[in-house]
Amino acid sequence: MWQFFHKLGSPKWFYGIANRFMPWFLWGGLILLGAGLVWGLAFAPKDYLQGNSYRIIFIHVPAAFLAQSVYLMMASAALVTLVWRMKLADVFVKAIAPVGLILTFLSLFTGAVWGKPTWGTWWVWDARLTSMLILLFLYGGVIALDKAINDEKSAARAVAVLVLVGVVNIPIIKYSVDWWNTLHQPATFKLTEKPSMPMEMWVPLLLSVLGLYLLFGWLACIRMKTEILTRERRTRWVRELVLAGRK
Amino acid sequence: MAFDSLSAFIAMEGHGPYVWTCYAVFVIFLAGLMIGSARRNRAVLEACKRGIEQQGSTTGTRPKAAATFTRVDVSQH
Amino acid sequence: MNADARPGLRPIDSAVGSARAMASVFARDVRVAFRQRQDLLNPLLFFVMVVTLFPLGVSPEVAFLKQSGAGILWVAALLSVLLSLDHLFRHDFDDGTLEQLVLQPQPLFLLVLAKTVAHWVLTGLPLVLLAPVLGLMVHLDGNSIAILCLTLLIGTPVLSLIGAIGAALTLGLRSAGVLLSLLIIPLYIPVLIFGTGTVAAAAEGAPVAGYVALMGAFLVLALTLAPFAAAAALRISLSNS
Amino acid sequence: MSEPLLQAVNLECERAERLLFQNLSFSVMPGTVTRVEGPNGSGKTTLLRVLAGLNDAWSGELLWCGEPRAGQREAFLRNMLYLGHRPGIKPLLTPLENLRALMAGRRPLSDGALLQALAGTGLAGYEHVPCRNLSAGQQRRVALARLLLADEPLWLLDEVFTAIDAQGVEAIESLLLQRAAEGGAVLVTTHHDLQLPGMHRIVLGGESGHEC
Repeated sequence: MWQFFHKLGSPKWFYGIANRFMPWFLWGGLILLGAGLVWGLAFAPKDYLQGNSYRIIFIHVPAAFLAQSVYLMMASAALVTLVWRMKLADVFVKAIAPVGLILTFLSLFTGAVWGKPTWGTWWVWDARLTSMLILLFLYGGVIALDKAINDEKSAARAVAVLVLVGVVNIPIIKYSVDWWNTLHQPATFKLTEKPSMPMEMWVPLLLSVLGLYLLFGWLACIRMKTEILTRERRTRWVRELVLAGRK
Repeated sequence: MAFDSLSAFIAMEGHGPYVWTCYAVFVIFLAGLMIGSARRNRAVLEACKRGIEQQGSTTGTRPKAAATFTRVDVSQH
Repeated sequence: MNADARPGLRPIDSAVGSARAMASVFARDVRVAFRQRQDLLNPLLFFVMVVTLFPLGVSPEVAFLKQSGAGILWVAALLSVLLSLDHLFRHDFDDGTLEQLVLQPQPLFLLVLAKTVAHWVLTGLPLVLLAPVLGLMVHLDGNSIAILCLTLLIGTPVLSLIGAIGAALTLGLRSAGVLLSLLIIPLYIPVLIFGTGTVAAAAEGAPVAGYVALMGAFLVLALTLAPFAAAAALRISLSNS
Repeated sequence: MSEPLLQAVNLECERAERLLFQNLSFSVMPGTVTRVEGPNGSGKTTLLRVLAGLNDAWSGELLWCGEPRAGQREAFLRNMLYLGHRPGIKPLLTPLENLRALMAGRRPLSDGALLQALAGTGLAGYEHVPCRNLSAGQQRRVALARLLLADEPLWLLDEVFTAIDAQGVEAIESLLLQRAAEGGAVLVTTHHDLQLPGMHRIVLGGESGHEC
């Protein structure tokens, strides 16, 4: 098993694997996400309480769900970077941090717009949205630190430490924001308290979550390939690859 | 189909604008991110190719440019 | 070379016009800033974070936020400008570019004005553009947000200009960051008071023309006097470095 | 005998309670190369910064073309080129952009001239590489490229040979001689033992500065 683990660490090996999986990720993701959204938008029944505005859930929940799991993925990669010093793990963190930031922003934006028809104001200091906002700051901090350090190796370890510190804080932030929320606001309708959803509501939701995950897989692969190419451009295998004219 | 006509589908009983702006922003950002990443990947590939071809042509290190430190006659520029 | 030197070159009297020199200083600062785009985003992220602290720290109730939203945004904008002032002169001081700037024949205060305007365009202006979004987050209504952005648009250049004096004075000193804040925050207080006061007056429907005119006066005063003080401060800092 | 470009009368400068030089008088004639000599810490750099106008903690008189310098700031600065210890270039910009920014305040030049100057200092092929990726010697050469373009009669060059290889030093020496032949005045400080024919000297660090 150990030999496999280290083989995983070699960028060249990963480059080959990524090339094989990317078409599946791309097309699988597009099909699933497309199906989920179309079903959710056009065919799913109207919500008895919120009317049609609830259809935003089919992009809000996948984005929010993925944004948090991307941070957790970054945290595990950060652990690998610090403990086993594996370059590929840092390539992963550096490649998907901006994706996580954009997903968090999307979930915030859709959550805010969804709040308008529901509560009449664009922004509500609701527990979930506030924790998402703090997650956005965490992503912003990771990217700012990564861009600020020129030397690759020290940047890798510094970012890894910051991500780990961030991930330890996520539950703490979540708990304190929830407590702060109950302190100030009577239990209003919690945005993502999934009311018991009938089957034709959560199936499209499941499809779009899966679709978005696959698209994320594709994004991670292509961004990691770019990062590997910039780091390894002087190695022999990159030279052969480029001269052979392969993607 | 949960709506009886296309226009009802667009309007979504008044919630249309909110729903459609959300979906529009979502698609724009996601597509932008995917196309941007793909384009940057191709750009880096091109840069690698250029770098290798350039390195290939000037065999060995770059010829040491002789620093003549002669003054530039600005009038003819 | 014979003993007595050859006839000297005729001293040159034609120098590049101040406007062209100012334009080149402005263009260079903007170009350098865009080579490191992340530094442009950091003050904005700081601005959003500081605004988020108040609802968390005090209370998210709409009543409180509506009443103190303008003040929150103004304090946050002020702190963001203060944060970004540090590298107005420091990078140029470290790599020797500042010496060459001081030795340019054009009047130094005009070149310092160009640098400060570049700094404002790169930090102050984005804050003004981001303010409406944050205005929504603190439940300000449309009219207050418009007035708030107007006061920020007039106020942030004043913050940059006064801040330039502080940045020039604390150049090359040990704890420049803290010292800069201690020097400059008292000078920011009038701008803050009138900035938030204008929005409060607008909220009660009172005419704001007087307040805005006064802030315009601050801006003109800062535009005329601050570059002189900053230029003098630069000379002092350079001469004892 | 033509008129001295820059004349110092009884210059005195104190730095951190230490008297660097006292009643130092000299005059810089056009068409001469003058070397400021003295052990470390004898105030060579400070003297150059005083002459350039960067340091105003001095007493005595400084005359530019016979007139007190204080009254002719713009004329003096337009006719003086100062290269200090720090190269004065932005690491994020490329040599071409740096040179264009440095010359923008003094004389409008076409990119062709700038590129030729950069090539002249041995930066051919590096014109568009951000200076951050260049070596210290190459960054220094970007600053030295100004010497190939400068039309200022008075040059104040502080440690002009640092980080320059032997072949470069030789080329710069001939450049300084050529500049003096054209009638320009060059004031240099360097640790490299500069021996140019007919070179004037200002020796610091003795009991009092004198010109020999």
